[in-house]
Amino acid sequence: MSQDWTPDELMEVNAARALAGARTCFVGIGLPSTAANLARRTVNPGLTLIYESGAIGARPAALPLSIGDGELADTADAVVPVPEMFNYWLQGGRIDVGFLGAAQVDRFANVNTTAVSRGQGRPEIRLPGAGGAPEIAAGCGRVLLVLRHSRRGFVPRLDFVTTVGHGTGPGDRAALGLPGRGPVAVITDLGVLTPDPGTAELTLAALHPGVTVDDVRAATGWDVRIARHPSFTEPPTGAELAALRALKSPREEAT
Amino acid sequence: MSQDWTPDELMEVNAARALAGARTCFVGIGLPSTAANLARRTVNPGLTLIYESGAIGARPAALPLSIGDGELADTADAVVPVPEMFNYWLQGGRIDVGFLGAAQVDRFANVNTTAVSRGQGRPEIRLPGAGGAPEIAAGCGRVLLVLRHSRRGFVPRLDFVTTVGHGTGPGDRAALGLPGRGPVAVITDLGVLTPDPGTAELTLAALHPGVTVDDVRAATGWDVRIARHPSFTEPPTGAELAALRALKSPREEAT
Amino acid sequence: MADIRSLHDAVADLIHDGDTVAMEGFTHLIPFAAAHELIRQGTTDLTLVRMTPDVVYDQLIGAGLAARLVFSWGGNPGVGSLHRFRDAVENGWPRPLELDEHSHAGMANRYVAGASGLPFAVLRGYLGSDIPRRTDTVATVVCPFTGAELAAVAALNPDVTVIHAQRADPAGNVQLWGLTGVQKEAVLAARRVLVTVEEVVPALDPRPGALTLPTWTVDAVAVVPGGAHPSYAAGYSTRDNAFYRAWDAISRDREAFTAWLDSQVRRREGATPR
Amino acid sequence: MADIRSLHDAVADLIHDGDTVAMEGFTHLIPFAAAHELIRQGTTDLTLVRMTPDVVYDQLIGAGLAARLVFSWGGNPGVGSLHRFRDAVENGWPRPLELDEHSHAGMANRYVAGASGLPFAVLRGYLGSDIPRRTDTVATVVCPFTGAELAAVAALNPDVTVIHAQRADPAGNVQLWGLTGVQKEAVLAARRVLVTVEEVVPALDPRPGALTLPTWTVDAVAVVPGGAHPSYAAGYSTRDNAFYRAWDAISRDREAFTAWLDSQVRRREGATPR
Repeated sequence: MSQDWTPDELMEVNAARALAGARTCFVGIGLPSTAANLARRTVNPGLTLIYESGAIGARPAALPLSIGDGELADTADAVVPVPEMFNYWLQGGRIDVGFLGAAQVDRFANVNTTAVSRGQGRPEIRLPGAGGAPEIAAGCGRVLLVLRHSRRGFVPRLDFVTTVGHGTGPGDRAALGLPGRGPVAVITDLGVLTPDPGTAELTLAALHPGVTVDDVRAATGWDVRIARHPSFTEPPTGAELAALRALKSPREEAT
Repeated sequence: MSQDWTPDELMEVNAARALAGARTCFVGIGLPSTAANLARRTVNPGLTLIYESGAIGARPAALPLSIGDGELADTADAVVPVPEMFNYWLQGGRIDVGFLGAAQVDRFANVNTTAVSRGQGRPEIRLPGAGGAPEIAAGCGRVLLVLRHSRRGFVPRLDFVTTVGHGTGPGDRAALGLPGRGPVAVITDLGVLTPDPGTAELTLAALHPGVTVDDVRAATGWDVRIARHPSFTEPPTGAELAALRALKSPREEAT
Repeated sequence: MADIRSLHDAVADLIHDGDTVAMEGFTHLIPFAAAHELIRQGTTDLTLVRMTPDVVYDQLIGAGLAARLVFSWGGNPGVGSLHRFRDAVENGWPRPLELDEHSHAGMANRYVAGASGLPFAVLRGYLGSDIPRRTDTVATVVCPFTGAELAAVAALNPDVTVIHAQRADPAGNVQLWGLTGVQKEAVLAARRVLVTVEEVVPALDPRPGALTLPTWTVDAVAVVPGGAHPSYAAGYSTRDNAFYRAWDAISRDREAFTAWLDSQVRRREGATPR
Repeated sequence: MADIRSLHDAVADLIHDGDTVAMEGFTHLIPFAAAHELIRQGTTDLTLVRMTPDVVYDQLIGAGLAARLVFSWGGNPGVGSLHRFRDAVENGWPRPLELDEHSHAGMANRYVAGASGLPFAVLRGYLGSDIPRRTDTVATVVCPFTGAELAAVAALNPDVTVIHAQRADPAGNVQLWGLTGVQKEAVLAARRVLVTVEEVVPALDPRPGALTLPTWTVDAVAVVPGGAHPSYAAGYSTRDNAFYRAWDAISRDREAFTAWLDSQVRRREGATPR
């Protein structure tokens, strides 16, 4: 069988699959938006997409470039002001899944999207900042993270904790008063990591087809834990790939 | 000249006149609503009426019975949720005049609309309660009170302070952190009382035509202060009376 | 997700003895039909929550279903007293009524806190008023930036919120417009939600001033045309001000009230006493 | 009451050196034309406030007008970095940029507090994050009812808020629809308000999803068709995503940026340098 998919497509398809069974998803822009829109076309047609710009139940025909593209409002069940979105809908505890990207994660799935150190005496590399992430990760029932696997992204220590995943281990979320369960999976272009139920440390649970444990070790900035018997994710189906490519094509044409 | 008006009409016409020059008025139901709607037809056609039900800029053709009659929303510039009304519009300090009724006032224009004592061992007489009044009186630039003059209404001591006027005298509003100027006039069917600039105590400033100082004394439950030279209010004009009666007639027909 | 159900079954399943129930609607869209169903089912010992108890709670209080009332203005708007409310408070008839009394601004912010998943809300309110002396749900907080002292009110999270709306779609999404009061907050603050609607339509086309409650915020929708009467549903009916005026005489007298309750609510067709 | 004025005069009268300026619009309705007028007038030493600085503030920062930025997410949505923002923060070019950095929930609630006449707002936010270590506008408060510790954020009250809206009537009442973001709060929190609109129409007929800002909440309205480009105005234009993508190359290089600024903003017709 020839593998006619890219590593990014493996990541996107598996990210979409992680939304099976969810009712509502708070969608970050970029990879999370791709995954959530793919899920609506494959594993979860009834999924309600919620964008922080105020659109509840958006049904975009093409992938939006920004979280405020007009189509999100035009196709939504309801459009609400941004303060209401954060206070009544997110903080009110009505969203099942928060789907976030990340510049850097650590072994406890904490996230940095603020700034990266270049070392003593040199200015930080500036990242965009928090956006909605700290409260999305706090308030949603559970959190999915999606990012490409690299030592730049999977770091032993974050220069800045923008968004708390599992803090320094089990019990930290409860101690901080974070209501949701926090990150339940980190989906990358190499595989899927999940927090160990006992230690909350990210553990390689599944590899994408063709990926090895050594590939994951090489791309992770700490001595990553590996499940005793990591599984392999199912290869993308033809239907998944077709849906993903159709979803992306109008936007690429518009470029 | 035959006086073809009632005491209530004197009160209503003078209450309307007190709104000359105001831009925005937060309107209580009953007498304040009558006065504010009459003002729009006489001294202040551009007056913006704001009802706590959420209607901003309502232009009812007839007097509404309740502050939530459909016509208020249908004719408004904007309709907002009730929490927004109280938080952004009233507490935000955007309303010039708060126009309130009262069951009981004391000499410092504090208001009771909650409960009246029947004496030791007997249950209180229950009044409707606060409604919007405490925050209307706190947050509007200034406050007008309108009520019929009687010893039941003008009492030496309130059984319950629902809404602060001038507390126990000058400086109390500032000490409590109340941003607006508080009551600037109490308009009754006998005349108009205004707080003394030095003591904040209500002082009879003007009598309606045909009313005497003794009438006011007899209807006030404390030894009411009288201005050195109380003026007389101008008799209602024919236009004022016609507008007032037209305003009231459709509602009375509907009864 | 909201099921579209009969009013009887929805009330029976969602509202139980001892519940804290908010039936909201600021003059407009008051869920009278659902209240009458509560009376027929005899659901009792309720804590009733509403900014303006209005005639709807006068009826529930007079019917003896309420143990406690959380409110901010208890009158018959433009008419006068709520006589059943007064009789319960002043004379304990048909049973004593405990009060938790607030201002409108306080009640609105209590719902906001409840909808927001916060334990309290902050406002410039109650300053100098005697209201805080009679309730344990008002306190003060100090601003950590300016040192200013402000009022804090405890969040309201009803067991059940009931509202009336203009319409729903077959999936149970709900749409309402006109004066929408504090309904969104009362719905989002509640553990369970029942909405009566004028009608179910195939699709909720956008309307000026309309707000939509997604079906996943609602437990049951019951189709009850005219279910807000004598309140009203903008676009469907107008406020029956004559009834509000007539209520003064009906409610002033215990016997007249009881006769009205028996003939107009309890013995109405569809009533199924438990 | 809002006067309908030229953009030049409205900006000159309402926005001054050193002001705290919020130009809001969450992707939609971003007031680019007003920002360009600020660049032409050279109004400087500004504290710029915006949840998402976006390309509009990248331009103002690159033009050297900003001393300080209050924000929560500084990227080019779906494209990448804001290079002028990064160059200012990382290299101090063309001048250093002080930051007051928050989360979206925090910024939204800071505007809410400002609009509500409160000194602070309460939220479940910033828990465990390093963000509070770099700002003095986050603190904690304790719930007086439950003892729970919550985040407090200081109110935002800009000297001037600028928004773009679809339309106004001749009296200066403003109407906007679609994603309305945090605009109402930003307007009501500000001391002065400037609104650019696509057009003035004789009357603002009701529209689904529209909100109205009464003329007495606005100081000046300027008619600037297309004034949100490359952002958009629902019903009038669509987002120019190609420009957002092209901005990456324009802004990556100081010279390319300066050339763009000179040719596309500073030397545009109607420019009146002071």
